[in-house]
Amino acid sequence: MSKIQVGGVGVPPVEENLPPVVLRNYGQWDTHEVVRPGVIKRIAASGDVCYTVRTAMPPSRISVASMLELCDLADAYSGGFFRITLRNSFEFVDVNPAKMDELIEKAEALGFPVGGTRNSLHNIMACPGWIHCNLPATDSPGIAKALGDALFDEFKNHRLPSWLKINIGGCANIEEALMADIGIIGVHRDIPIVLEDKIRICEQPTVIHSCPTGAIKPKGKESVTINAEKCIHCGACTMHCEAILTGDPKLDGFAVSVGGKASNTGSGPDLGRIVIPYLPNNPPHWEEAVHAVRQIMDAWVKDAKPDERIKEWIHRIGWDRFFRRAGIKVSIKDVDGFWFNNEFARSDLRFGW
Amino acid sequence: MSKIQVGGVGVPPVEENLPPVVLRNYGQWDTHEVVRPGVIKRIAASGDVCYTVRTAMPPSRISVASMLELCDLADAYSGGFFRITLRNSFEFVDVNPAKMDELIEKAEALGFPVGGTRNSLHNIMACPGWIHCNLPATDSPGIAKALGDALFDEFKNHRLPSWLKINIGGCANIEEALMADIGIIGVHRDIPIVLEDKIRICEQPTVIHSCPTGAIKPKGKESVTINAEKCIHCGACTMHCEAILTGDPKLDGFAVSVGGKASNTGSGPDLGRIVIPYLPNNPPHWEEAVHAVRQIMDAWVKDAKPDERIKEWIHRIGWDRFFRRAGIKVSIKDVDGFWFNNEFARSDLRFGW
Amino acid sequence: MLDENAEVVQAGEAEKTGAPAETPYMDEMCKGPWPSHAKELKRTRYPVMMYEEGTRQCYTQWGHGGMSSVPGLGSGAIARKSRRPDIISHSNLIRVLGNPGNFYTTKAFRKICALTDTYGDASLHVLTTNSNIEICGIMNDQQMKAVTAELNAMGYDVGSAGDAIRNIPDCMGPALCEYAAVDAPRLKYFMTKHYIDDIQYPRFPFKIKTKMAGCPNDCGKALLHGDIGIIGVFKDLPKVDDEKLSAWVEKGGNIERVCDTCPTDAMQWEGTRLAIDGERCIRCMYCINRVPAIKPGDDRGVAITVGGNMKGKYGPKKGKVVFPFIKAEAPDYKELVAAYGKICEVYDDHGKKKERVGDLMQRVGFDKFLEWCGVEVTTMHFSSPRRNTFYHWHVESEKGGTHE
Amino acid sequence: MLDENAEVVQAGEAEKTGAPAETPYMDEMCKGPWPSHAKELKRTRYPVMMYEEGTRQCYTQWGHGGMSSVPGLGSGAIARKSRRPDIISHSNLIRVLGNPGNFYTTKAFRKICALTDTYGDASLHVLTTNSNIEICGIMNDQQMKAVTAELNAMGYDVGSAGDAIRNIPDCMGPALCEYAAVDAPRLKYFMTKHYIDDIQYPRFPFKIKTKMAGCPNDCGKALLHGDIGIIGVFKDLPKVDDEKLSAWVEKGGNIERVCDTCPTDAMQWEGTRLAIDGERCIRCMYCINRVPAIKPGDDRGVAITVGGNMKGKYGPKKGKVVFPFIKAEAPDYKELVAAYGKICEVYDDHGKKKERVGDLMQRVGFDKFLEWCGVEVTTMHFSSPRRNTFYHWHVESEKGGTHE
Ligand code: SRM
Ligand code: SRM
Ligand code: SRM
Ligand code: SRM
Ligand code: SF4
Ligand code: SF4
Ligand code: SF4
Ligand code: SF4
Ligand code: SF4
Ligand code: SF4
Ligand code: SF4
Ligand code: SF4
Repeated sequence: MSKIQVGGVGVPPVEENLPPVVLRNYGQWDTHEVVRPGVIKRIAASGDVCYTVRTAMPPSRISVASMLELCDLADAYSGGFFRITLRNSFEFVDVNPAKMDELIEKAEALGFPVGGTRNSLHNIMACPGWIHCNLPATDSPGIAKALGDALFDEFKNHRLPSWLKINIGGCANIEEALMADIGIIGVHRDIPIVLEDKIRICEQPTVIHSCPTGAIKPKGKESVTINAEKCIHCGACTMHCEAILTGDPKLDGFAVSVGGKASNTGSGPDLGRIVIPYLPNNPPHWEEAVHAVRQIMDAWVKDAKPDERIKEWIHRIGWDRFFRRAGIKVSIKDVDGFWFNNEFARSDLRFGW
Repeated sequence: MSKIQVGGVGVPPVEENLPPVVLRNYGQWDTHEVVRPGVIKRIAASGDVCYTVRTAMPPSRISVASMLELCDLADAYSGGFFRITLRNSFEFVDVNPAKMDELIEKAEALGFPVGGTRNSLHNIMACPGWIHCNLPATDSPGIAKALGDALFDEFKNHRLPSWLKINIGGCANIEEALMADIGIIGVHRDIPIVLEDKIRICEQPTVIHSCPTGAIKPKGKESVTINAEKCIHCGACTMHCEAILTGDPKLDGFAVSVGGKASNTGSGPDLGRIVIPYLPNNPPHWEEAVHAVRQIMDAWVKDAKPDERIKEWIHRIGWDRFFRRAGIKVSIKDVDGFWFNNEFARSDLRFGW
Repeated sequence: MLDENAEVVQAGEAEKTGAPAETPYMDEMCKGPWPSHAKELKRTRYPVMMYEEGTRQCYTQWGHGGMSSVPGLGSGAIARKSRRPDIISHSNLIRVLGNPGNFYTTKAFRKICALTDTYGDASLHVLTTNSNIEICGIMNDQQMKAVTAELNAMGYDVGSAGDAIRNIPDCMGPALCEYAAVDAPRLKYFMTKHYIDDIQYPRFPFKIKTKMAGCPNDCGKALLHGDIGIIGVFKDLPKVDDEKLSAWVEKGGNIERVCDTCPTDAMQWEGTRLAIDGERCIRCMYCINRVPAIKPGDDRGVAITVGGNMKGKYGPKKGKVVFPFIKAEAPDYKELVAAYGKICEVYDDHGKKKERVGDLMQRVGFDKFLEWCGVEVTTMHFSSPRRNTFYHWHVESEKGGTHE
Repeated sequence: MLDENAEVVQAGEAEKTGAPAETPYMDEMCKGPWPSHAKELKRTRYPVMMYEEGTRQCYTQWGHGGMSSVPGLGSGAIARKSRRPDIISHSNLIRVLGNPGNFYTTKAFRKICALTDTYGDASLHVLTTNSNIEICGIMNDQQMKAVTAELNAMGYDVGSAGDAIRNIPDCMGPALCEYAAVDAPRLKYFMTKHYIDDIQYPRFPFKIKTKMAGCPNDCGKALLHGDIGIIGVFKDLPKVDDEKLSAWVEKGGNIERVCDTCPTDAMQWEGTRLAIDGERCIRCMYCINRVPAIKPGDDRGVAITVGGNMKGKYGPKKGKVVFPFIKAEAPDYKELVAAYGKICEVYDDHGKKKERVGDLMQRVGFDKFLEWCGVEVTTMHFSSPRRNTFYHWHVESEKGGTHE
């Protein structure tokens, strides 16, 4: 076995993984066209053309067996070249258009649906959740699967007003969700549990310091107590101390956010806002999650102008009407009560009764 | 001498101070018209009419002698009725239009110019400053007088794009300034001085607690020291302890803000923003203050759409262009570094190069 | 409490004692067309060398001050020491609560002038930013009491200093203004009577400034700088008189421009009829301000905002909507008093010493504050829902659960 | 460090020992058209009862975890304990730094698959949110080292865990995209090589996530959730090819709608010519995205944002512009490295343990942070100038002055 290199290898050069047409026209692409859902045709200044074909991917985990099947397809249809997009879609790069239908058919037969471009549901992002993490309040992969099934037609068609991106995080750590048009974020509602017999193994001052609200107080020299009044269920302590576990799972669940957007177009980038503070976990079909997403999506589809993302739609109609149209009940849990609450309270009387 | 009443008297009934036409048409006013700068004609549903005549007032203090002269005029021209507006203008209420010119002539002869309505400079608000307060970093009345003289024609004419309201505060306490189109706020730049021989008279813990940045630390049991690195020159300690004085007056001066607005129209209410962090005190003519206000006003007059207040103008053109057009230099002192700095940093790439 | 035998050195007197009483700075400020405070001061017994020296040194000559508690008197006295005993030892003032709508008669005001001349230095502060009149240059407690007694006799009162409910300024409201959605002057009268003890006897963690305005134009700037703001609002749509509107358009009224400028694009001029889209209009007052044929709607009440202040612990903050719509109905203003009282109570119970109510909200969280006020939250309470998932959940069993 | 002799109880194995290995929840999740993680897991040696039980109990069965320091190995190992020793004792994974632009060849990927099958449980995480590939189910340090050595041999590397500079994801950039204002994939290659030690050896107060995107469309969401975001920008105006544009309009392109939707109203279609008002345009990309005849300008560079993170101490925060425009020029990217290095240094010097850089900024003030970075402030640094007058003035004589 060869030795571990010190100093580090880094990553392979860019050129190593590009098909010839891409290398030849690097930086010279002129226009693109989404010829059908999942298939993008790119035209270079030279006249060269490059087709990519995008498929959805299973949330969080894929087997070596499936990856090898995808590799087989890539060898047959895209010269052995592919990429993984920033939303974890799989993309065959430089597909021969004559063999396009064949590729799509074969990919879908393997369980990899083609779609997720432009005004469709894009691939759903989800963290490992109950598959591999100790912190989740909900199961991101399970919800992703349930939503993907329920909204499958939207992935395969370009019939939404604009694109719809859904991200899911098992707890408040990742909140990738807040960057999506619709997001789902795991929410703990119990205070964490202190394992009295194990607490000695962690550094007490570090644990106490980790809490953003000062809810953790020392209990003697070796343990700690958690003040339920002060705890905001952020999970920082469970991350920093092995002897503190997330609390009662019966109180776990998830929140739903809307309106994240990264691009500088329109009203610019912003993080989403939480509009449903809590829904219960309900595997394996996650009816509540599916219902909530549909509720929001349907209101948007009905109401949006062409090309209008959820953020821009809400920006135009205002939150008063968003809640009414999406049929979501408002509660005190919509009110920010933490550090930045000054930004979110209403400081005008421009009411949309 | 009669006894002080316990339980309190409150204020006189509304009706006691209203001219008959106002009492008769209370709540029945239908429209109004600003017939000339300073003169508002109000028409009631009944057809009744009520003219008011508005004059500027000296900043902060007026002599009994002058007030009695104004009372004489009110007796002669408005049946003994007047009001003081929320910007401290003097208003004759229910003036006979036939005698309007005469009243205006006499008021102006006494030194009370008539104007300050609609698209003009309104009466200038100023706190007592060096006349009566121990905290000022600048002299609000002096600056108000200098600005009033310099912009006098704007008070007497309706030729600005919209109204122009200027408020002045001697220190950060009042910041009435932040609610005005253009504001001037006294700024201390030295750390406060601790009078070692007197410090015992105040409650040490209260003084320490008063500091928002924890800059004050105990020095023994009876005195305190101030950390220059931490002090933000807010003056809270000088307010709460008699033995702490504002620092070196040679470092005092004022900041200039723009864009305050209270009304819910247009883009809604907001506090102003500080665009010139410091200018030196320079009585009695305050050239720097006059220059700064002119700079901003001229850019606005040149650029604004009809009816567009300074806030709305900046809202439309953005801060990049505001600074360019007003010819104001940007510096690190424009960047918020205190509690709410998260609200003011730029979180997009929508640059107006 | 206050030095009763203070010596006053006037510019004039200094002259008598041989020292030159020149006031070159003030003389300069007496010139020019704008009303001059320097000229005014010179018409009084105010110790002008205090201001002249302040201006010359660019440094106030006045010393520590603030609310002074004169036994038997409410909170209306402000004491002020001097740093220049060679000019004057001190100079106090008294705050006279402003009249409803700030309407005055010369008859009453002449009386106030006379009191100022008798007991003060013949200078007045008309008006403070909180709509009080200040009678300045009073030198001792007895004079303060005398002024107060005489004011009381004429139906006026003093107050509005210290950690009390301060004077409650209002706009002229329906007395003169066609836009008023609430009768601000009558409300001011009621509130002052109702809360007079809290106005005169400071008992709160810090001051409470209550500001009022008759409509969302907010001439009182109540939302921006009221610890508590009370502002007239209407819930239904602006009322359009189409006939009057057509006449106005006929006479050259530019209705298209108004439609264009409506911030929510809610208006559509259909030639003879103006349609306002109820799903868009945010009752911002803009069209009402521009077009005489459009008036505030009929479903009227007040919004109550909390937490505006300019310095506090964290710097300038706007007020936040706590009660978006409640009725304000004479004679007892029951709903309003309940809401207002609740806010004061919450502040009293939870505020720390010298903590403004807006800072309390910032410290404990806006949600907590709303909860304490017993408010049912609506979209009217936020500019946007929250961004973080952190929340003080309090579910019954939230005590550290058990696991399978 | 890790338990090298762990026992693995598989669904299959449980069956062998007599216990029923039914997975009704996972079976349900194997149905339906969307790709199924349950189906995938079942094709591997992942201990499926861990997930099945998690789903049944609505509670993870996994225990504490996080970066594991394997002697001699960089920061790429994540250890994970189990709460169910009856199923499995633990299960670790290794993070493989993602390729520039996330382009792969089947040749290399087949190798990665083989490694996963040999040393792991035959399950992969493709791709993490930070664009790494995770090789999952590795049971001991030796296997970790073996995987790493083989990856190195093929030119790949591991890293991106712990308090290090994490993997630096990028978009496809000019490799496939017509909008790229910076060559993101080549920059990724350069940055990874240049900072490899900091990627592999954690030495910062907390993690540093650097995210890149080729243009202000920000497919990398770099501004929102990058501790440091590096985003291609252009300073001059969008370039319009009027001829091509006319042709596009001819073919039905709706240029009026694009002009209408421009957020600053900067565009005017004059029949044969498109005028863009340089005083209005904010380079938002909208028109470029919609009209093939409009391209990013030629004066290109990158903006660097700092402080985006999703939890931290204060909750979700967007990044803030620290360097609005700097050149990013091969081969040494001098300006960029200087700026990036400065940010890391400031963070390293001032950040507290487990404090993200965005929280540091919030704690010390954005102005202070800019000062430390040696940045000259422009309007590009704020969404609005500050509202409060409080400022840490440091004037020469600021030491407690003297008075006349
Ligand atoms: C492949 C990918 C980049 C990569 O290196 O992996 C990519 C590719 C393209 N993006 Fe993107 N974007 C990709 C993730 C993103 C993301 C990140 C995300 O979704 O998590 C964003 C920011 C998301 C956001 O704002 O919420 C993003 C914001 C954009 C925008 C701005 C859209 C807007 O709201 O204004 C454009 C421009 C447009 O489409 O008008 C754009 C445009 C494009 C174009 C048209 C660029 C081009 O010339 O090829 C590409 C095809 C878009 C499509 O899917 O129809 N791309 N793009 C990513 C595909 C993800 C996927 O699998 O679906
Ligand atoms: C795999 C991944 C989720 C995914 O499905 O993509 C992930 C997985 C974990 N994250 Fe993460 N994070 C991942 C992206 C993120 C992101 C999104 C991103 O990077 O764009 C965030 C939010 C952005 C941010 O950084 O703010 C994120 C914020 C966190 C945090 C919160 C840190 C904080 O500010 O307090 C933690 C907790 C910690 O580090 O203390 C965390 C911790 C963890 C741990 C290590 C929890 C643990 O120690 O048990 C998770 C390991 C799960 C496992 O064993 O499989 N993860 N984590 C991502 C790996 C990225 C990578 O390749 O390096
Ligand atoms: C008399 C006074 C109320 C009082 O009880 O004292 C008053 C009276 C009127 N205000 Fe006001 N406002 C008065 C202070 C204010 C203030 C407070 C201030 O200036 O400090 C504001 C909030 C300021 C702000 O937003 O910065 C104010 C915001 C308005 C508005 C909203 C303007 C806007 O920007 O949209 C209107 C409506 C309009 O004019 O279009 C308005 C309209 C009016 C009308 C037209 C109402 C009416 O029907 O009579 C009155 C005549 C305006 C004029 O001056 O031309 N009034 N008005 C105050 C006169 C102050 C003065 O001496 O100049
Ligand atoms: C007279 C007046 C200025 C004016 O020209 O109008 C004034 C004068 C003083 N203010 Fe004020 N404030 C006055 C309105 C304001 C306002 C504006 C307003 O009410 O609309 C503010 C800002 C709004 C707010 O409350 O936030 C204001 C915020 C302060 C503060 C800051 C309080 C804080 O939040 O920390 C102080 C300091 C304190 O009270 O500790 C202060 C303290 C003072 C003192 C008492 C300073 C002192 O103790 O030496 C000043 C007395 C000066 C004097 O002797 O003549 N004054 N003060 C106003 C009297 C109002 C009244 O009738 O009650
Ligand atoms: S988001 Fe939470 S549950 Fe999901 S992987 Fe990260 S730490 Fe685990
Ligand atoms: S979950 Fe968060 S708020 Fe609660 S005790 Fe732990 S660290 Fe503190
Ligand atoms: S603003 Fe400052 S200087 Fe002016 S009166 Fe108030 S405390 Fe005094
Ligand atoms: S001026 Fe303000 S910041 Fe400075 S020491 Fe006094 S209270 Fe603290
Ligand atoms: S606040 Fe409204 S009601 Fe009161 S004076 Fe102003 S416009 Fe009239
Ligand atoms: S009140 Fe304001 S939002 Fe409503 S129609 Fe009139 S201008 Fe438009
Ligand atoms: S960020 Fe810009 S350059 Fe990169 S893929 Fe997206 S659109 Fe293209
Ligand atoms: S880049 Fe954006 S702001 Fe500039 S012209 Fe195009 S659409 Fe308008």
